Amino acid sequence: MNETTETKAEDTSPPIAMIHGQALITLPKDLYIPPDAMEVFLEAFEGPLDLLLYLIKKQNLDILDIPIAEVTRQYVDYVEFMKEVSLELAAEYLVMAAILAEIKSRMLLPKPAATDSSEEDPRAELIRRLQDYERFKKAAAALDQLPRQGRDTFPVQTSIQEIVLTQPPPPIHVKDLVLAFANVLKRAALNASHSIQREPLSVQERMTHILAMLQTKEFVEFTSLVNEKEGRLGVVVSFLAMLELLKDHLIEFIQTTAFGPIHIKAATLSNTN
Amino acid sequence: MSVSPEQLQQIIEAALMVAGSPLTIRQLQHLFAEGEQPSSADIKTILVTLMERYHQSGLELRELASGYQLQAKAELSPWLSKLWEEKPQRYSKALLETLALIAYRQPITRAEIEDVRGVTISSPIIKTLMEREWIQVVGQRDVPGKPSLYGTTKTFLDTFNLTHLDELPTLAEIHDLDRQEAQLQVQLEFANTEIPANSPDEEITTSTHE
Amino acid sequence: MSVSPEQLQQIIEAALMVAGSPLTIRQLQHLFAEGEQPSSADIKTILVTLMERYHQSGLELRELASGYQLQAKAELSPWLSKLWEEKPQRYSKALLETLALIAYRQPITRAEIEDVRGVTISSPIIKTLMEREWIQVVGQRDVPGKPSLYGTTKTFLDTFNLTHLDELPTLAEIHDLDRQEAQLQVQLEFANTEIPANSPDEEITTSTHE
Repeated sequence: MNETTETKAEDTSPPIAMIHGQALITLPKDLYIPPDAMEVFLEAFEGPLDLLLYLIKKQNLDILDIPIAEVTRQYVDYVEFMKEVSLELAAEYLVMAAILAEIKSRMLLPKPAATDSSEEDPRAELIRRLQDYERFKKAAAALDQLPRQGRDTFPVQTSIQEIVLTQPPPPIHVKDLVLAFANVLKRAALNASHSIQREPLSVQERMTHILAMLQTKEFVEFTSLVNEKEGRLGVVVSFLAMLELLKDHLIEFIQTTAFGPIHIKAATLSNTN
Repeated sequence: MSVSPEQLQQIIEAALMVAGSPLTIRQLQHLFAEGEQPSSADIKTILVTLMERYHQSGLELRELASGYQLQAKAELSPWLSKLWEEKPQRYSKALLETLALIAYRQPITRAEIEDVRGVTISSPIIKTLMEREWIQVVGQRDVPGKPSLYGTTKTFLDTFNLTHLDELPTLAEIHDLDRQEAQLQVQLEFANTEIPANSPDEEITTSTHE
Repeated sequence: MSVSPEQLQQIIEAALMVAGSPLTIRQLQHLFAEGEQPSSADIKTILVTLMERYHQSGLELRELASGYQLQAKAELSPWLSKLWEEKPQRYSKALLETLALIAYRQPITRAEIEDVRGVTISSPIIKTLMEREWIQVVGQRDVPGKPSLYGTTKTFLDTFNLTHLDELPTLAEIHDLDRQEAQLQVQLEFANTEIPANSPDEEITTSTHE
């Protein structure tokens, strides 16, 4: 920065600008940028469109009426300069130089008479791109100005003394159960299930009912297990359940006297195991 | 930037709100630039004001070992805890199958369930089913080891909105449900390897009662 | 446990304070047991009451894309930011421009972004935006190579304190932001005496927009 540093030494003078955290001490004169600052300078641009916008703004030019020859000259100078100081130049900068040169040459061609529509202007596409880019450049700046969480606003987060986590039991539907049963049957040896499946559920329910009753009462009178209100079928179901339980040695029938009341009790488990 | 007394209170309150951890009086002082730091007495006064102000709210300002912290009152825990409540899990396939077998084939022993399912039942499953009061021990089978016989309970019927066990779908209905399910699965393009779409169902149907 | 109107307000306020993330009206309803859930209208009334109550304080209740959130007011950030040692991250212009393009022109491919910006996008930019969960892949454009289409997320809106995408500063409104832009430019401005600080911007902007 030595030769071009016009003012004071770096560490004493306040920086003119901070570019990506680096202080730019010297003032670039027009397009002449001190070589050391060049890299920093280049990083300040987001690409050829950004550089072009800078050149246009710098000279207070109307974007809709760019003096293409002049802008092209400056742009090419700039690019040439960057190449001279052997900065690695993104290919896009060179592409833009070519585009500018092409527009310039077309501008030099004599205009056909009676064409004033802007679409005919060789600069139209470039202007459209510049405008479009500028809109988003500004949108980006506007976005950065929005109050941002963690930078400008902070969410309230107070604490809580205790969290009582009660995990609610999962919901269950009869369909789950049915599908589970279907599933397990599919896996099981299917023919083995034939006989059991014929048993009406009500007999099994009654079996459980009777056994449950015998858990609390040692003796249950036979007749109390037959509810006449259930009708013929109910009686049959109860009776079948008892026979089934008897067959499985789960209950015993007890009749102390002939024609006396019949009692049922849970089977005394054999001690022969 | 000079700070008005009102702003001072706002800043201290907001700091306690957003910090996420207890703040000491010193830390609160350090929010302000050198030379503008309120005295610790000033801060204490503000803290007392805040404590009183929260009295009516669901918050309280507590002094803990590492500083002052705003907390939701303990009495609100039952509601607030719901914020962290985990989604209810699904019952495992093993649990559902065990329950289904007990429901359809009761009274049944553990060994018998295992026999049909082809795998052993883990104790937590039986425990869970007992805790939910869906199953009960209704007796012992008279075979060596005297295994417990399980059956379903009234709670079980209530849970499934049934009055009697025989309201449980029959195997034919199961087949229909299963087919619907299979169609649904196809629609959702879930490649369910465990439920072959049709064939095993056929076998089941032929063996159903009605 | 039946809940009094006062308690209702306390619970909702405390929930917003402890949650640490935005809460929807539905989530607030779910703090209460089935059958005791306040209507969404009730909750809205409470939220409005709370909004007004905070007006004088350093807090504000904002509606964001993913729900309601209590925040410290932005004007307090000079003090509150001292609570954390790390400085809030600054984002490069390249990242912000990419984000702006995704926000305004979504769904958009990488090539389309590069087309407007005139430069290739470095992969770390997309990666950072994805990691912040500000953008997501929303599909693929049906052209050779099937390039990913990017769009913004709810987290993006939340982070920038917006409820809907249409609250983004409209591109037409950019006029009004000239001043801010000019200030921003000052940082980059090479204080060249030949370049008056404001006028060039004015010139260009007045002629840009449709």
